[in-house]
Amino acid sequence: MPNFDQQPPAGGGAPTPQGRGGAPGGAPPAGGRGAAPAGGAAPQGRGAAPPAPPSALALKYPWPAKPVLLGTRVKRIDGPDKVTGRAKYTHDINRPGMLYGRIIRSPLPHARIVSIDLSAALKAPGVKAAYNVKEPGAQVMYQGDTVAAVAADTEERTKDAARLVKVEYEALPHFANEEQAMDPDAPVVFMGGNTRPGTAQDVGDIEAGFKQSAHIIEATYYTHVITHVCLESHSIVAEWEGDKLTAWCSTQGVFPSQQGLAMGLGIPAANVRVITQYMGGGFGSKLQAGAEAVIGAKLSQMAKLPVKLTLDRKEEHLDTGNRPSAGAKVKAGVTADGTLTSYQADSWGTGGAGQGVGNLPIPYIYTFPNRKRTHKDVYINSGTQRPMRAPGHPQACFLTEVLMDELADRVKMDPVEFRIKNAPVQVPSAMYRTYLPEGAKLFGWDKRHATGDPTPGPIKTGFGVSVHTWGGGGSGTQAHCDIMADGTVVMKCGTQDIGTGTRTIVALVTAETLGLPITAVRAEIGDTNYPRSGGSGGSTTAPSAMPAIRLTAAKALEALFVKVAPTLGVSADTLVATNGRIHVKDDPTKGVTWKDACKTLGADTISVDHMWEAGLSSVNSSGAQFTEVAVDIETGIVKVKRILAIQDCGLVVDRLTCESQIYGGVISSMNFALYEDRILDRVTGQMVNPNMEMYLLAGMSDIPKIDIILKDMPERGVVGVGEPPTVSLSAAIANAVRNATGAAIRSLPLHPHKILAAIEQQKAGGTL
Amino acid sequence: MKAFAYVNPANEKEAVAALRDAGVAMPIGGGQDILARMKDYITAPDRLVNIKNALDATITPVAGGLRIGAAVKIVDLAENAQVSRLYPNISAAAIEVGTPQIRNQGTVGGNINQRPRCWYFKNEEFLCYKKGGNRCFAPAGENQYHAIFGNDGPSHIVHPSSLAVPFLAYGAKFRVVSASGEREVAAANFFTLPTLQNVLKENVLADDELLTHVILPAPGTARHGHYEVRYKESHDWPLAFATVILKMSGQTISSASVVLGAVAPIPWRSEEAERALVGKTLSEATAAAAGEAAVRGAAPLSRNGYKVQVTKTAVKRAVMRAAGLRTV
Amino acid sequence: MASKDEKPDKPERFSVSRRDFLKSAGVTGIAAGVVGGAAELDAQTGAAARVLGPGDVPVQLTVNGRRIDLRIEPRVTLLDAMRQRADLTGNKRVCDRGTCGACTMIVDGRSVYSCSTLAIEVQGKQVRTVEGLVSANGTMHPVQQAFCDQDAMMCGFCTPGFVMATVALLEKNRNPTEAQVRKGLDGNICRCGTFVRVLEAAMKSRGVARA
Amino acid sequence: METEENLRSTRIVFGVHCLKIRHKGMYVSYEPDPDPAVYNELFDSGSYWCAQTQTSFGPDGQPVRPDICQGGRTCCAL
Repeated sequence: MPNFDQQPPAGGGAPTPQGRGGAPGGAPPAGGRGAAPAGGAAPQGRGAAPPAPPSALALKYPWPAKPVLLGTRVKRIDGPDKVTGRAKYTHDINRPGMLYGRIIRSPLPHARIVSIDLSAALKAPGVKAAYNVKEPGAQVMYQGDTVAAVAADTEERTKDAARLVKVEYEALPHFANEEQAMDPDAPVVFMGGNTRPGTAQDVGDIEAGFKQSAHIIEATYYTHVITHVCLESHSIVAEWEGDKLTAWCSTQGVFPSQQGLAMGLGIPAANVRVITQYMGGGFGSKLQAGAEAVIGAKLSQMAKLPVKLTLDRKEEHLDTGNRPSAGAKVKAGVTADGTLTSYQADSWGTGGAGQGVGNLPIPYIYTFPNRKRTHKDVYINSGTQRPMRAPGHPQACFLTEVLMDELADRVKMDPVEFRIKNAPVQVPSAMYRTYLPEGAKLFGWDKRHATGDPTPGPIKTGFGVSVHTWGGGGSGTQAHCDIMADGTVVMKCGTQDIGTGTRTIVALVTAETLGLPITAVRAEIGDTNYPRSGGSGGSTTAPSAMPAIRLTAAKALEALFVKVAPTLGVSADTLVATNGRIHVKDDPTKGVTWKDACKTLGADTISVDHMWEAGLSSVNSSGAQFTEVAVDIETGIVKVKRILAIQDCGLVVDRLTCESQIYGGVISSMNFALYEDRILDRVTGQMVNPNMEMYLLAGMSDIPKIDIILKDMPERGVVGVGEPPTVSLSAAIANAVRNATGAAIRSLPLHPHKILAAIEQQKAGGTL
Repeated sequence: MKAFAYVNPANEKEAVAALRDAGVAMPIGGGQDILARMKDYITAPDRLVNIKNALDATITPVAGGLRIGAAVKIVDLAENAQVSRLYPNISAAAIEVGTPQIRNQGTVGGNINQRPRCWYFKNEEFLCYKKGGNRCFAPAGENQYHAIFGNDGPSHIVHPSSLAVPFLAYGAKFRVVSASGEREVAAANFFTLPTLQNVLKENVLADDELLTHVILPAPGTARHGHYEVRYKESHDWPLAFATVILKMSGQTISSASVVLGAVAPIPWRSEEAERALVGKTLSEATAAAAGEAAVRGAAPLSRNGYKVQVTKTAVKRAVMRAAGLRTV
Repeated sequence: MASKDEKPDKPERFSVSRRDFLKSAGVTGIAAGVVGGAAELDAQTGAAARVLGPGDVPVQLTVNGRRIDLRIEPRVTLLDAMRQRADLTGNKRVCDRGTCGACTMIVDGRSVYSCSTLAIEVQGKQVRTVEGLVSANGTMHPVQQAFCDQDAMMCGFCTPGFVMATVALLEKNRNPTEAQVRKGLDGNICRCGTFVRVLEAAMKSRGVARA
Repeated sequence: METEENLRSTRIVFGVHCLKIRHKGMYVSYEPDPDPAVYNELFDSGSYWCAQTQTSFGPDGQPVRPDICQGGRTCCAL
């Protein structure tokens, strides 16, 4: 697990054949990193470690050339448990004597706590524990900041008791938006200042580039804040036995949560067991244990009874993270023949109280030889951001891809052609020069009209396109495989299934490797008692876990071969496992069934451990998304009519669940573009839509036709795909709206008021 | 949700009696609005009186019109053949209410009497006029979904009921009962623009009164058009909508009823639009003129100016639908 | 801190006394003390309906054809009664305000948001939860099978609600059009984005045998 | 070592930053990229939290970020 920079990299790197071509934010293979530190000096700390040589096992067990299960459409093995309600999520765990916990939170965006009075709550019926999370004198920095906590025997009584906690606040100045925080006259609310410069870049000579430019666009682009809205709210069921804690957590990482609980409670990590068998939605906010988990565990410790603490929907919106805003005032140039010249941007963004937007890889993807950039993180009094599905990329993609369409118009080039001309070098992880023309053909891009639908009537249609990249490599995961004398196979790995199908692909790869049907394998995951794995974030789960599973299964199989070989009178290295049998490689008749093979174990069990090795996974993926929209210019309503998503992710493990992730990413991007919006009252700083009624999300009638072209690149090994497909559709939609209406669309979400205003502005003189 | 006592009366008499309580007693119909408010501590009754078993849940023909019980489920209203034959705009509004689950639970009476959807009203932190406070947060705040008509204040909510709008347009009367008797109130007189005196409510219903029936007069021969502009097609509240009923004399519009929804603190009758229609023949130009007329008196807040355009379009398209013209 | 063009609120001591908020809903009288358990209304009202609660009262439900006896407060929702008192945790609580559909159950043949239904109000009605769709011999309902076949789920948290909404839709209309299926499932939200496959599963389930 | 670059960079450097600062990159299993710019870009979501408080504020109530979690605060563990 990579940690501090001075630690040597674990496992070493196995460069993919094309190197790091598709790294976000710049032009591969050399230079052009979007946010490389200024000055070009080699950053200190981590050095490039030589890649560890693959082991003999890894050399012997690459991904099979003719797989039986890999890349096919294998049904989710836990599907029946999910559709019948048998699957037990953290919310569903009910323990004997269990209490319900609740957090008392600040209604104000910034205040000093004058006093907290728990006495009435402690006397309320059923209450077993209550404590101050913050002490009087401390500040609350955002609406929803934690103040106190209480636990009682029923949820209704817990809520009653929570309302009996009397807290007196002294209101302090607050910022509800970036504009207020950036006001030079604003009081200092945050330590270190209300804003802070971020990574800058200065490459080439932008002035020279602008001089070469035939056209220059100067404009401001902006994306808004959205929240994660995990359907299963952040939650814990905590149960102590002496000084040992068992915690069922709705988490994307059982091990990160184990560490978080241990450090948050001040107890040895070895005393904490975290279990996550089923998890109801995680988009980055559940990579940390979170204060809510620590509070639940503390209440349980105090009450000496199990405690379930599940946040309600309002708490979810207020205090379990968000995707930061991002804006950029941009000046960009292009030559008459459509070559990008210079890109200058002053960007900003807020991740809430004391947190910025993080790295914003602009300009995204494309090669501007001259770039100059400043960035300002802005702090406002809202809940703090947590990583959300491809952090920085949806924002950076929008800020860049909308500009690209505007530049293409200036030089009267088709947006697809313009993108191809300025796309980075074609490598397996940056396939834009292939995907763009292929997608254009499939989508019927030739039917696209020039900017502004010339047809009469209020409904204007338009086409849009956008491209994206993401990392998604892996490392480090460990696994354990047992093969028992009765033929049972158990694969254990401490990874977790956040809905992407991890449990299924753990079983699938094990079965593939052992030549068994998937039903013959039991996959056990989601428990810190199993071998170590990372959190499910950064699209790293499959590329981390699948090599570990493959090699652990192979190691177990080799051990079985050793047992079986003497009974067949052959040497172990001649054996293979296919179709439920173990047999001599070139003579399928000379062998035994799996069950008979396992009988040779007698009283023994094969029990092996192994871990991820380089060579079976790689990093970086690319994709392109096309969309057609209809815009009602009399109401400003945008309807997405159809979408085409082209996506690669290296070796496809399970085509069915892989496609589901791509559908999901696309829909999530559509929500970002059209519907979602965390709205803070500009005066009070309090959120006005902390529910699922006014925080809008698409429903079935809003979902267009979506086609997926999934590129299988088995030679690259496994690459994660959870995040990339969620990056670019929002920009493509904005481009399509612009193509339909002829009006400049430079910020999200595409609310009717914005569309109508853009059309008005365009009519009044235009921005093109 | 605060703990409450529960009463399940079997008839109107028991129901109105049960509403008289030393504490705060409130009726619960389908519960889709009140339970959410209670969970958010916007409303905290000491007693809930279930009126689903006490009130009429049938749709009955009377005098060429219909008498609709307040306990009729919205789904049953939406799917009722008599309603769709006589009052197509009511069917059109009903099928767009909420979601299948909400229509299966929600009642006609509950829809008419639901509380504002305003996000300031619905969040406990904002102690606004409607919660007994002394300010409306909308003018200086996030008012993109607030009123563009009837904006004299003190409150700038839009009335949340989808059904109230066509009920008003069709000249409905509401039958109301209390322990002391019963009365009929025309829909046109039922809803109240906010004043400092009445701002805690949206209509004339007293706390111990129950709305029991919607009585619709015979519709006569008319053309009907209803148009909702929604941001999302799935579950969402309209940005604005219009219901139009036109009586024809040959090719000429002899009388018009135009009522707008989601634009004012009450279902908003547009006499301007009606005047623009009467005496005209049906055409897209007439429809557009009605749309323009409808918004002439609009007084939008800082961030809902776009609703003027949206409302104009809703009126135009509702008229076009009534005329049998393609709307888009 | 308000922006320049708007007058900021004066910083003030903000005491979170909830009482203020409660005196606000257009209601008569002031909050009464705890009302006793089941009792007759007094004679002056002339009516006879019993007052139940606010404390625990007996509530008898029929869920998936089985009788469940509970002692709960009137304020307990059907969803919470099932999840917290009957260990029927298949249907989920997500928005808890009648919007997302994860709690969808079928009551007397119609889909309802069980988070927005009081348990005390479904006495005498037939309640079906997602657990009740599986037949006695363990066979899944065809809609459940279709969801598995089409991978109409990811994290699975919305899935029981979608399954119930689909079953209710198809029991009402055996052969809906795609547009009817869409409208019929508009009361449910999936955050992972499985809509495309839920639609496929629902369309594939048309005309299937009913539970 | 407090170079300007360290202050501006989002990288966390042992000996400079508090040992309790956390970010996403620390908790995902990712093959460390030999190029720190790439590595940090991929996982600099800009979201930092304190391992002790499990929030984006330290035990002293101040924000958690590389530029201010480097000693001088009572809660810093270098």
